[in-house]
Amino acid sequence: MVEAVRTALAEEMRRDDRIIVMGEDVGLKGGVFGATQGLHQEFGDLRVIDSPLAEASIVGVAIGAALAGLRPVAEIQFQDFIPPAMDQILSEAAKIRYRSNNDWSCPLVIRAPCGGGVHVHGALYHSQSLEALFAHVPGLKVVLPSTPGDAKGLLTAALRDPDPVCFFEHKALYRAFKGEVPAGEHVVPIGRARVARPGRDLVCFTYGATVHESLRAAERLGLEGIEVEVVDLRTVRPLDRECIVETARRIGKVLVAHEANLAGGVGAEVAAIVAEECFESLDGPVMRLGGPEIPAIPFAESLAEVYYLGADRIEAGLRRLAAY
Amino acid sequence: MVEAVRTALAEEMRRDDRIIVMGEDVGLKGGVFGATQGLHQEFGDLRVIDSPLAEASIVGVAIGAALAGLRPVAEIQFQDFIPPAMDQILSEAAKIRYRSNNDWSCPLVIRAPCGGGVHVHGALYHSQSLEALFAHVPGLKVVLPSTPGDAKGLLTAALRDPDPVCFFEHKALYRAFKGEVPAGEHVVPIGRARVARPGRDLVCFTYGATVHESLRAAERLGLEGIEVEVVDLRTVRPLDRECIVETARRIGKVLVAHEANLAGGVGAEVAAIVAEECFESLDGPVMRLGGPEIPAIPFAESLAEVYYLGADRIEAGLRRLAAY
Amino acid sequence: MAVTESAPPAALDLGPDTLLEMYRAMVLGRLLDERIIILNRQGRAPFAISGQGHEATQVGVGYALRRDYDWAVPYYRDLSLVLVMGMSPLDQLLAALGKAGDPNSGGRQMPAHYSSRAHNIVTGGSPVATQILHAVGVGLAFRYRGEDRVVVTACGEGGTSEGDWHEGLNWAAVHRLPVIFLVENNGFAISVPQARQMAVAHVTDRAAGYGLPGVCVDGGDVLAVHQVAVEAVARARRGEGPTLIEAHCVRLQSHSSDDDQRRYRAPDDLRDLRSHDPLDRFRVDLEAAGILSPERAAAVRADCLAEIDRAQQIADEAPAPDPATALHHVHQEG
Amino acid sequence: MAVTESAPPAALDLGPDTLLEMYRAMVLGRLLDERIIILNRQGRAPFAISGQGHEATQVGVGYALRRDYDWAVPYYRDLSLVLVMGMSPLDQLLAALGKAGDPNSGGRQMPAHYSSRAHNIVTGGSPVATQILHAVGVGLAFRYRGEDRVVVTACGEGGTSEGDWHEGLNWAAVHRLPVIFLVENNGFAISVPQARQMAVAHVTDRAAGYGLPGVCVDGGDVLAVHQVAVEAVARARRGEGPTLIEAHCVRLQSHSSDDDQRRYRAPDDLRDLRSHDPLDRFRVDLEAAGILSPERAAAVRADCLAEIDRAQQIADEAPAPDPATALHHVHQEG
Ligand SMILES: Cc1ncc(C[n+]2csc(CCOP(=O)(O)OP(=O)(O)O)c2C)c(N)n1
Ligand SMILES: Cc1ncc(C[n+]2csc(CCOP(=O)(O)OP(=O)(O)O)c2C)c(N)n1
Ligand SMILES: [Mg+2]
Ligand SMILES: [Mg+2]
Repeated sequence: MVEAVRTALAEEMRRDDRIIVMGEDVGLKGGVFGATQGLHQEFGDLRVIDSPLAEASIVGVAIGAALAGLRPVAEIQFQDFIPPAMDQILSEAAKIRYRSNNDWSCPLVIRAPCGGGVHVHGALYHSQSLEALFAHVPGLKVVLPSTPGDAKGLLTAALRDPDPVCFFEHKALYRAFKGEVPAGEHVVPIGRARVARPGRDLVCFTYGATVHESLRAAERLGLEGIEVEVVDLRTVRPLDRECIVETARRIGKVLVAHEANLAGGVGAEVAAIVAEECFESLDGPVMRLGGPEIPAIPFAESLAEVYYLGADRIEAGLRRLAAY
Repeated sequence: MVEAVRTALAEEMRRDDRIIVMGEDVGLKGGVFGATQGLHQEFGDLRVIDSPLAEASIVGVAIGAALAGLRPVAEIQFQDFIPPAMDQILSEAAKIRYRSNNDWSCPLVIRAPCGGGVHVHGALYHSQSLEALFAHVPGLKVVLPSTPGDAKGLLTAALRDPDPVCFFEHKALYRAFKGEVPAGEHVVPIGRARVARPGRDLVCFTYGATVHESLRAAERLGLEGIEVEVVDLRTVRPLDRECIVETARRIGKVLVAHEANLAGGVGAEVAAIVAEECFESLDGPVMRLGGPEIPAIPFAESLAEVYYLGADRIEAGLRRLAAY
Repeated sequence: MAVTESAPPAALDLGPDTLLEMYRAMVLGRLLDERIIILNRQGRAPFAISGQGHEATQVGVGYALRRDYDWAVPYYRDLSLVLVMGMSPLDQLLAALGKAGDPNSGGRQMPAHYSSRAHNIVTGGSPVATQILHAVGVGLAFRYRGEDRVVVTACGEGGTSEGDWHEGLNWAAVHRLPVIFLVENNGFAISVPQARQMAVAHVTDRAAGYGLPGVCVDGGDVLAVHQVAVEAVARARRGEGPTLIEAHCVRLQSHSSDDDQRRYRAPDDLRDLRSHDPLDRFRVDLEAAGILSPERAAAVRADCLAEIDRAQQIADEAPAPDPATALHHVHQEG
Repeated sequence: MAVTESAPPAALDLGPDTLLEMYRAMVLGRLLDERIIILNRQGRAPFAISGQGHEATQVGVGYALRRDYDWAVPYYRDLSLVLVMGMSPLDQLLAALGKAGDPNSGGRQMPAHYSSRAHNIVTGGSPVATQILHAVGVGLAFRYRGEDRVVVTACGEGGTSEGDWHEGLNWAAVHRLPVIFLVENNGFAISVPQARQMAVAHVTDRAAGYGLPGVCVDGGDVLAVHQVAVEAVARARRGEGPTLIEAHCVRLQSHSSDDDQRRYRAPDDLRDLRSHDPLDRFRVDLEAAGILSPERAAAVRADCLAEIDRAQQIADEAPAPDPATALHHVHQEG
C-alpha cells in the first residue's frame, strides 16, 4: 500500500504544482516507511521539505502555506506523534473556514502511519489508532484506506479537497499488498463506505487493517453458510450514514469492529447511529469489538496479542451474534 | 460552584502539603474565574505558581512534580486551550503507570473551565466541551460536576486520587449556585453516577450544565404525568456502566444529552452500551441530543442559540421518545 | 546577528503628509478602541479588548508594509494595524456588535479576531501564538512562488513562552523566510508580569539563538518603530530572511473587559502609565516640528470621531446573523 | 551567562581508580550496545537503538551525579548513563528481549525506554522532548522540599526544535531550578542534518535567550564533559539554577535498527566517524598517562563481556510476560 501512497503523491504533484510535502525525513531518506521516496529527487528542495523535528510546526506551517494558496501535505512520522500538533489541527485547521465565515479555507492533507499488530513491535508509541480523537471534530475529514486502490483513490481525493483531511495509513498494510496500485487517474470519493464482501445474515462495519481480519473471519463463517457482509467504512468522518443505516436495516444483526480502543471509539458512534435509526429492524444487540482498556499495544508479543483484534476474536463475536 | 472549587482546593492544601497549584494567572489574580482566589495569599509563591503562558509546560512540569512525589493541580485557563498540552496528557500522564509496569505513578489533577451558552459570549474558543477527547483515553479519569456539592466532593476525590484526573467545570455553573457548598470533609467517589431526579417512564443520561436543562425539561413533562428520571453521570471516564445498564433496563426508553458535539461524543458511548447490553429491555430507539456539526458556539446570540442544547430541545426530544 | 538595543532616533523625513496620515491612523485606532469599550460598558458589546498604548507600534509597522500586497497575521491588540492595512472602523464595529456583515467572521468570533482576505489579513483564533506558525507558512508560500511579499505576525511577550513561537522562529530562520516577528511587549500577560514569564530583560535576547537579527525598540515611538520595520521589510524582501522586532509598549487598559488590572498592578505603576501614552508623544513631537497645530489636532480628532459615529450608526442598524446560517461553512459547500 | 566554547582541557586528577571505573563504564556501555544489536540482527530483539559514540558524554555526566540521590530523565541513547546510575546490563537485556522481568517496563515498551524508580531514573515514552518538562517538574519538587538534589535530562539536537524543549528551558530559568539540560548533539535527527534543524552552529547559542548559562563541550572527551557537568551540578546544588550543556557527539550507528544511514550520509563522513570513537580516545589518553596498559584494557573488555554473557544467559531464560498481566496497572489497583 505504501507504493499506492507514493504514486498518488507523485502523480498529483505533477498535476498540481501547489502541492508541497513536508515532514521529518521525507526528503533524502524518503520517509521512514518510504512513502515519499523519489519525491525529493523529482520535485526538489522547495516542494519536498525535511522539516525540523517539531510536529506543531509541521502542521502549523502547512496551514499557513494553505492559507496562502498552496496545497501542503504534512507528514507526521507516526500517528502517535500527532498530539503535539493537536492544537494546530483541532483549534486551527478544522475551524478556519467556519470562523472566517467562508472567507478563508485550509486545503491541507495530514498523513500519518497508524496502527500496530503482533508483529509490528512498535509498542505503546508506534502502534496507536487515534482516529476517534479527530472523528469527533467538525471541520475535519478522516480517512483510513484498507487497500492500495483505495489508498491511491482516497489520497488523490484528499489532495483535491478544499478542506483539511486527516489521512491515516495502517502500517501493517504498507507491505501487505504489492503491485496492486491502479494505474492512471483514480479518485475515490471521501465519505463513502465500500462493501468489501456482500452477505445477508450479519454485517460487520469496520475499517483499516481490521477489514482484512474481518474478511478472514467472514470467510470462515461463510464455509458454514453464515453470510457476513463486511463494510469497509473508509472514512470515519463524515461517516457514510446512509450506507450504515440501509445495511443495518437490511441485515438486522450488526457488529462494529476496529483496532482502536473500544470505549469512545468510532464504533460507539456507528453503534449509536444504528441503535437510533434502525431500532425496529434489529434482530439482536449491536455488538462492538475493539481494543481493551489499556493505552496501546505493548511491546512483548505475549502482551501484544491481548490487545490485537484479529480474525479469531472477530469470528467469535460474529458467532455470538449469529447465535442470538 | 466556583466557591466549591476554591474551598476544596484550600481545604485539601491545608490537609496535604504535597498539593501545589499552577497555571496562568492563578496567583495574585486568583484565576480568571476566581477559582484560586486567596490561595496565593495563604500558601505563597512556592505552592501557587503563576506559570509562563505555555500549556504544555503547565501540564508537563506538573507531571514531573507528580513523579517526584508532589500532587500538582494544573489549571488550564479555558478547556479550549488544553490542546497545546494534549501530548503531555495523552502520551505522558495517561500512560505513565502502565508503561512503567506500575513502577511510577502520576497523581495529577488537570482543571479547566469548559462549556458555553447563549449568554457566555465566549464564542468558538471559550465555549468548547472537549471531554470526549479525554474520555477515549485509557489511563485518564474525566469528571464534570454539575452542582457545588459534587464539585467539592469530586475535586476532593480527584486531589486524593493516585492517577491523573481531568476535572472540567462548566462556566455557566460557576455563579449559578451561591452558598451551597457542603461544609467540612466531603468526598464523592469518582466513577459513580447520581440520580438527579427519579422517574419511571423515560431516562435522560446527562452531565455538566445539561443536567439542569434536563431537569427543567423533566419538570415540564412531570406536570403532565410523564416521569423522567434524570441521571447525572458526573464521571464520563470511567462511565458508571452498572448504573447505566440497570437504569436503561428498568426504564426502557433512553435519551442521552450533552452540550458537546454529538458525533463521536460521550453520548455515543453511552448509547452504544445501552444498545449492546439492554437490547431486550428497550421500548424505543436510544435517542441522542448534542451539539450540531459546527466547531463550537458562535459569538452572536442569534447563532449561539442554534448550538445550545437548552431545556426546550431536550423537552422536545423527551416528548418524541415518550410518544414512541 | 547584532541586537540593536534601540533604533537610532528616526528623522521626521517621511514628509508632513505621511506623518499626518500616521498621526491620524493612531488617533482613529485610539478613538475606535474607546468607542468599543463604551459599547461594552453600555452592555451592547459583550466583550472588548483594547490596543490602547500599542498604537505607535502598530502604525509604525503598518506603514512599512505595502498595502494589499504584503500580509499580516495579527493578534487581538492589533486594531490600529488592521486599520492601516485597509480594514475600516465599520468592519470592527460590526464585529463588536456581532452583526451578520462583520467581515472578520460574520459574528462567529469574538471581536478583535481580525480577518480580511481582501486585505491579506489572515484569520486568527483565540489560542495564543498559533498564528506565528501560520505566518511562517505564508512566508514559505511567497518564497515558493518567487514573490517578494513580506508577512508580519504579532503577539505579546507572554505569547513567546508558547512552543509554537519557538518552532516558528526556528523554522523561519532555517529557511530564511520573509517573516517579521513582532512582539508587542507590554510587560504583562493578563496579570503575569514579564519577570514570571521569562528570565531575560528582552525577548530579542532570543534572536541570536535562532540565527536571526533581533531589534528592540521603544514601541511608544512611532517613527523609531517605523524605521526598524522598514529595515526588516527591506531585508525580508531582499530574501535575507526573518527579523524579530520587540517593541516595548504600555497596556493602558486592563487585559480585557473581563479583567481589572487594579487587582494586580501597583497604583504607582498605573498612575505612571498615562505619561507613556504614545499618542501624546507623537502629537508633541509633531507640534514641536511645526507639522501639527493644536487646531489641526482637534480637527483630526473630530474627523475620526465623525467617521466612527457614521460607522456606528450603520453598525447599529445592521442585521444580526440569520440563525439558519449558523450551520454553514464548516466545509466548502455546493 | 557566558557561553564557553569548550571547557578547558580537564586534568586527569580524578585519580586512577575513578578514571578506570569511568573507562570500564564506557566499555560496558559499548559492549552491551553491540550485544543488543547482535540480538536484533539474530532476529531475537525486534528493535535496537544505539548509543555508540555517545558514551563519553554520558559517563562524563553520570559521574558528576550523586548516585541514588540525584535524578535523571534520559532519552533512548542514554544506555551508558543509566548503567552509571545503577541499572545493569541484565535490566537492559530483559528489555531488549521483552521479558517479564524487565524493570524498565515489564516488556511493555520498546527497549531503550529506560526507567527505574529505585535509581531515580524517570520513565520515558517515545515522543521526543516531552521529558524535558518532566525534569523541570522534578526540579520544582526538589526546590519545594528544600532538597539539594539535581536532575539531569537529555535529548538530541533534533529534540531542541520541539516546543516542549523551549517551554522547559524557559520555565527552569524563570524559577532557577536545579535542572541540567544536556543536548547530545550528533549532527543528525534520523536523516535530517543539523543545518536543516536550526540556523545556528550551537544549541548553546540559545542559552542567553533564556537567561541561563550554556556550555558547549567536546562530547567525545569524557573528562571535558565531566568537568563541565561537575560545575553545572555544583551550580544547581547551590540553588543558582539550570545549565544547558551541549556535547558534540558522533552517531556511530544508524539511527536505529530500522534505519540505514548509508542512504543519506556521505561515504567520507561515514568513514571519518570511526576516528572520533570516544572509547579509543580515552584509552589512548589513559595509556599515555600510564593509567591503562593494553593488557589491562583487554582485561576490562573481557570482564565486561563476561558480565554481559552472564546477563544474557539469565535474560534468555527469563519468562515472557504473562498475557493476563497485559490489562493491569492502567490505574492503581486494589
Ligand atoms: C493558548 C492560550 N492560552 C491562554 C489564553 C488566554 N489568554 C489570552 S491573552 C493572554 C495573555 C497574553 O499575554 P501577552 O502575550 O503578553 O499579550 P498581551 O495581552 O499582553 O498583549 C492569555 C493568558 C489563550 N488565549 N490561549
Ligand atoms: C514527537 C516525536 N516526533 C518524532 C519522533 C520520531 N523520532 C524518533 S528519534 C527522532 C530523531 C531524533 O533526533 P535527535 O533529537 O537529534 O536525537 P538523536 O537520535 O540524534 O540522538 C525522530 C524524528 C518521535 N519519537 N517523537
Ligand atoms: Mg503582554
Ligand atoms: Mg541528533
